[in-house]
Amino acid sequence: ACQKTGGQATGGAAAREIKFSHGTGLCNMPLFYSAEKQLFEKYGFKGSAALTPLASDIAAQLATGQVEMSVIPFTNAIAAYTQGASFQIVAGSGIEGLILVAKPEITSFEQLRGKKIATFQADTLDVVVYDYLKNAGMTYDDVEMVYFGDSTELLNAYLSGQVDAVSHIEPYATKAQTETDGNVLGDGTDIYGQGYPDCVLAARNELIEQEPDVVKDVIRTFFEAEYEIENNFEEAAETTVGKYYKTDLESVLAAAQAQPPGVDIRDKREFMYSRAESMKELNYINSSPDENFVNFDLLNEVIEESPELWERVDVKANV
Amino acid sequence: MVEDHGTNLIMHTIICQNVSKVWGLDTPEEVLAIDRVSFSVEPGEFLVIIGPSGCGKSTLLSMIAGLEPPTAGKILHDGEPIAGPSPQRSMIFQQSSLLPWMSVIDNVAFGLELKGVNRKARHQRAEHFLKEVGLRSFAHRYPHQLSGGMQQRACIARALCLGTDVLLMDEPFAALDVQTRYQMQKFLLDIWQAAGKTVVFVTHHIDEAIFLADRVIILTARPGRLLESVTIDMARPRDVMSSEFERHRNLFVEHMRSEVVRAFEEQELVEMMDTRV
Amino acid sequence: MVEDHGTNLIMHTIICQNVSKVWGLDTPEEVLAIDRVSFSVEPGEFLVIIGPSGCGKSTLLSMIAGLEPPTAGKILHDGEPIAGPSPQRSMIFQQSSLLPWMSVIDNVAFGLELKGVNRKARHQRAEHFLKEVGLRSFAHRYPHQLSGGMQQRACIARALCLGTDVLLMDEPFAALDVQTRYQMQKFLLDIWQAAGKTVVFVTHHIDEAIFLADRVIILTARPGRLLESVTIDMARPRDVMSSEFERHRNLFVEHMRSEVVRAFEEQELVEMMDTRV
Amino acid sequence: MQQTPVQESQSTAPLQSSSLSERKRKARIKSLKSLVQQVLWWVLSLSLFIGLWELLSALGLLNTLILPAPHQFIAEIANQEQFMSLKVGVERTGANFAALTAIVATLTRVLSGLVLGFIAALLVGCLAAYFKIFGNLTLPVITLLAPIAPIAWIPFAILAFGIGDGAAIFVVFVGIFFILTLATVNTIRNVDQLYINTARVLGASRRQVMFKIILPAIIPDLFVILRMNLFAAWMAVLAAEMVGVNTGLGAIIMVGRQMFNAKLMFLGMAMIGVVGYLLDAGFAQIQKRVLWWKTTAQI
Amino acid sequence: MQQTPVQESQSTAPLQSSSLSERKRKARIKSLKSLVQQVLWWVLSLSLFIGLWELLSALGLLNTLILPAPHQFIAEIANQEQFMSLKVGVERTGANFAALTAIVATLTRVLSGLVLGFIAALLVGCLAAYFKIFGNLTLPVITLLAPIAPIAWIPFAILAFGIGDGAAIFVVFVGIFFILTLATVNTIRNVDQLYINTARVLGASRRQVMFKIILPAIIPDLFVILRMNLFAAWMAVLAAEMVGVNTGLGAIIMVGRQMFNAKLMFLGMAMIGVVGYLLDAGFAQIQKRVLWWKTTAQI
Ligand SMILES: Nc1ncnc2c1ncn2[C@@H]1O[C@H](COP(=O)(O)OP(=O)(O)OP(=O)(O)O)[C@@H](O)[C@H]1O
Ligand SMILES: Nc1ncnc2c1ncn2[C@@H]1O[C@H](COP(=O)(O)OP(=O)(O)OP(=O)(O)O)[C@@H](O)[C@H]1O
Ligand SMILES: [Mg+2]
Ligand SMILES: [Mg+2]
Repeated sequence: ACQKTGGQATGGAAAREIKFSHGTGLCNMPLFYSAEKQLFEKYGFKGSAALTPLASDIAAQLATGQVEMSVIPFTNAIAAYTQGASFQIVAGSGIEGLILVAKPEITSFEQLRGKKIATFQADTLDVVVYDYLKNAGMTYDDVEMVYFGDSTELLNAYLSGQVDAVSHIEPYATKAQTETDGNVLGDGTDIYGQGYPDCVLAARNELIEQEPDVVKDVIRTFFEAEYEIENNFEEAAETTVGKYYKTDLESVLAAAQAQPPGVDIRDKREFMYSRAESMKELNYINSSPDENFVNFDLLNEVIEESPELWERVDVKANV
Repeated sequence: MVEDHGTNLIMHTIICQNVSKVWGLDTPEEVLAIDRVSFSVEPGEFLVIIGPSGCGKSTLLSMIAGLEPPTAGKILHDGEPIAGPSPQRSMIFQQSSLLPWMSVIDNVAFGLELKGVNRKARHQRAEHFLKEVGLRSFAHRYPHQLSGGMQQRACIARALCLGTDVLLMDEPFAALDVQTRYQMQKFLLDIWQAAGKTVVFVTHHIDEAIFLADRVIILTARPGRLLESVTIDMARPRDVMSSEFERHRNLFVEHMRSEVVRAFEEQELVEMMDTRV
Repeated sequence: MVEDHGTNLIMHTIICQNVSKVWGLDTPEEVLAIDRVSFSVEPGEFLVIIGPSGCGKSTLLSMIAGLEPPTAGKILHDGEPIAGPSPQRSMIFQQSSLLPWMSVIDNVAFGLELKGVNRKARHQRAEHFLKEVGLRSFAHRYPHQLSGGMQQRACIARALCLGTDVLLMDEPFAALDVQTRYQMQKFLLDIWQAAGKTVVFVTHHIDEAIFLADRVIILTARPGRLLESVTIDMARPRDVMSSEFERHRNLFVEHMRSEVVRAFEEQELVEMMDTRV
Repeated sequence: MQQTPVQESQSTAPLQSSSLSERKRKARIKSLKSLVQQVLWWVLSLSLFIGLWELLSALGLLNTLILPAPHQFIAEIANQEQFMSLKVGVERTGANFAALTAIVATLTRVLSGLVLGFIAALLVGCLAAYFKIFGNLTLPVITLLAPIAPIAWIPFAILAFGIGDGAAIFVVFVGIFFILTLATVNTIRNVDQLYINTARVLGASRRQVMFKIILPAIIPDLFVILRMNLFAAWMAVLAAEMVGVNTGLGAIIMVGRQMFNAKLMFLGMAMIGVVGYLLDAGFAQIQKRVLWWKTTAQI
Repeated sequence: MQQTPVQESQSTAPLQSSSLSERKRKARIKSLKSLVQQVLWWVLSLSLFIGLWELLSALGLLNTLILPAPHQFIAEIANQEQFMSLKVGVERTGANFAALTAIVATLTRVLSGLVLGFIAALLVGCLAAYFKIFGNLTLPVITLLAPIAPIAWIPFAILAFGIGDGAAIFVVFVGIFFILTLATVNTIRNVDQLYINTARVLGASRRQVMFKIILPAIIPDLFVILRMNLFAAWMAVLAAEMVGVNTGLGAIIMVGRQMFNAKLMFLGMAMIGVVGYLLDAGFAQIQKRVLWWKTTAQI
């Protein structure tokens, strides 16, 4: 009898479920799209998304085992990792799209001196501001950083004039720029180069060790999603708007252009490590992440095993 | 028993004419506390009002003080109807009514402060009366640092300091222990004899009444009516052990006992009906 | 005055031998409350302990109850040294000590409940004693719904219900008004005569002592020492107006007066030194 | 304070106390009158307040983006499709709230935390008072932990219990537990010696004194302290809902803020006010019942 | 409770009360002894607690990611370079906090709000009690607004006052003002009639009664109520700092959370505990002084 019920319990379960924690930006698009289009099912499991309001909670949920995988800004991943959370970055999710918008009268970083800049704390959006300021010979002592917890809130703070500049993602950055007739001071590509990563895919160590195939299947799904998104923006936007993006279709369409998906970021490993240095300077972390932080072995395996998936996407690492 | 009023007004300081008081008029808790009481107080007289607990003694006194208007009847002071409190009639309450946040001297001078007398002048006068009541060295203490007896002495000093002619005293020594009470009674008589004040003194202690009074008015159990008015013509200081004192005591005990029994029976009845005490 | 002890132990219920009590030993507030007091109580006796306020009457009684150990000396009950409270000696306090969260009948039966007697049996017994003290119809009321006198009657019923031989009463009627107090005194005598209990009764009212006692022990002002032991051999019920009563009263007044004056002078002195009252 | 002239004919006649039924009738009329008056003042006061607010809005003197007029934020109910629907246990979707769901979620959290905290504190407090060594060992730590505001526990709670009821309940628990444990020990110390002596004289053992005297004697006082801390618990849950636990009443105003929707914010505030008031009133009722044996004067 | 056997020779000798100086010496020794004992228990209790915590961590039974051991989060001070530097008025940069700056920022907000709220409430409350019509018109509205938890005002405050001190102070103000106004009116109603009668008998006018009797009589009680609400104010500011005003003690634990840095979080909690405790102790001291004329028993 025992065996029978036991058998029912495992055998009866239709599919293994993987829970993801994630943010709200467009860099999560591959996950959202996969979940909506049920792309995971092709590989025999189910993906479910657990919306988390704060970027820090994405890491918290991953670190405490409430979820097995996350789509997370790589900076938050660094912060959690250096605290000792046991997970690794296994692939990319979205690239580029960190945009700094300032009021019309502010046209250069130099003019930000003494001004209020709003963004999410410890996010890629935060680090990019720091790197820009550093580039201009300034530090955080020269400006006043104001941190918010939510995209809309962040946008509203800028629109209502509470802050002078905002470091934001699309579609909010565009909205900020057009509504205030403001200036885009930078979009990251000028200091980071093309194709710099934003959100990345992270998995718990146990999962990587015990069920590497599941992780690989997720990466495969992401590649498929990337391909479909790249080839049909509108379809992707229509699928995900409303449920995941609290804005209109137009904005999502515009934003998707600025923030394309990118799963293969094998050449951005060093880039991420050097951002950790900036974070150290900001005292967000005390130690650099070790070698194991980024683990593209599974990504490499996927590309080797299923080259057809890799071949057809636009964004590829040049290794 | 009811005296003849309106004739020689000049002779009387305070006149109560058919005074009645109903508490909580038009509520279910309506209580007739004082029922058509008439008497008068002569200048310089030491009048004691005695009666069983709850008979309306405090009610009567606060009407004389002007704190409460009578429901019916009329109270005159020096020929004028009483329309409110006046510094002419000072009241001393059962509990000490010193203001706890003021030093003793400021308390004693408080009546003058209300009149706008400047600080120096009023402190000078207050000090005089503090000396009078034997509290000079306590002038800059605070009420909670004084014993119960001292507090009541300070209250008396406050009344004297204002230059009041009439002292209304509502069981001022009831909260004191036996020995302190005895000292205070002697003290009060000294003050009264020296200053020539008019005193209306409420108590329910028979011995206290006989020891102090020129005249004692006995009220019935609730509603308070005038039962008897007795003049005590013993020489002072009075000896509690003397047979004259004894005679008076027995008379009062007799009067009070009947009233007490009446009050008690009434109370028992009330208790049976309404068990909230 | 000090009686001869240790001879016929069987005769005496309670024996105090050179009992002393110091409060707050080894603190700056050290107080010698009772100083070498010796006396004994015979079975069925109504003993009253009288003394000026603060002389240590309550202290003495709570030592007999076993609530406090004496600092020196020895207290025996039926020949056994008292090592703690026992249901053999019930105490009735100045304030009502009914437990406010229990109904009157549960309060009266509380001693039995502590013994583990079942609900039905104890309620039956409690009802009997409630009837005895005239509170049968109040059995299911709560203490706050009773008057002060009724509460004290319930306390007495509780002591009786436990089948206690000795009732220790610490000014049980002091908080009551004159009329209720008188009723309660008569009531207590009835109970005592009917049940043949031993009573040790503390008071500072002379009349109360004379009205109740077989024998009165007078304590001095603090520290309490044995001043006098007086047997009252008047027939009961005693007439407060009688000359015999009068004679006793005068004797006690004389004794008390000197003690009161001593206590008062001491207190005055303390007040001058230490103004916290 | 006015002295009516004495009419001789009246004053000598006995001042008849009116009959009981007559008296009751008069009393009823009087209390009815004062009730009506009371109600009128309330209506007047409220209309004045709302009227002024609406007027200032209409005159453009108030920025309705920040301070919407009452009719505006009450109309917001209509925009929140499901707002008034009788859904319980349904989590919000996006910025859509079901009011009832939010209220039930918040109240469940507050009450669970309070009940757990009360029981735990009572237990630990009694043990600490009964077993002196246990008390000596635990009370210093509890004393040190007590002043940490429950709100400060929120981030830890979210880390430890994840986002959801667990974290919110924990925050309330922790906010009430330390304070109430200390209060228990303190209240036990202050139990009227008279009660204890009474029981001892009647032959109670130490255990009997604990269970039959001390426990019933302290419960009402502890309940009063619990009620005093109700407000802190309520605030802690709202804060938790604002900061991480993204359902419940706290989340409504936070979404209002995030959406820059002052109307939703004010709607949420109004709901918080009403529910908070009812919660307190409910506790006051319970307290009255727990304290039935104390007269109101004593409370 | 033990009965020592009576020694005849001793019991008949007068039980001499020892001399005053001797007595004082003994008392000093006794109180010193009990103090040492007290301290020992505290040390023991704390070491036990911390020891247990460290032990469980060392054994790997605690997830130190969530619940870092004490030595770990105290060591976090070293990682926060400027943490212990004596900087006041310097805002934080990135995740760098100067502890003193944070404490000063938070305390300033709490105290400013309290002072403003107290004064305003006293004013409005007295006016409402003195001018009946004014009271009738304002009190119902205040009664309705009072139960809105101060925390619920945070989003509005941030909208209206921007991010910064203004919003935090407003939240404290609003949290204290309504409650204290109602308390003022209520306390005035409960002023001992004896004091008022005393003043009236001594010839005081209505105004004199207000200023010379009622005002001095209510201040201490109001202060007690203020102190009772101190905790709510403290929580409200912390919440505001967590939610939007991103400096101060509340922000520290929030950054700890965002950085997934439980050590910083616990460090912040410890600071909140200590500062909260000192704040309350400070108020208790002031209260004692305000209440000098009430004996401790009355308080
Ligand atoms: N302010 C009041 N409002 C309503 N009823 C009152 C008020 N003051 C007194 N009473 C009632 O009037 C009656 C007489 O009370 P009062 O205090 O005058 O008696 P008393 O003779 O002074 O009693 P005691 O000896 O106890 O002081 C009592 O029944 C009392 O309940
Ligand atoms: N628990 C206690 N701790 C310290 N001192 C006490 C204690 N109980 C009584 N005393 C002191 O012992 C002395 C005697 O007090 P006790 O209460 O026995 O007197 P009493 O005769 O009963 O007085 P009263 O007539 O006022 O009831 C007093 O000085 C009192 O302050
Ligand atoms: Mg009276
Ligand atoms: Mg006593």
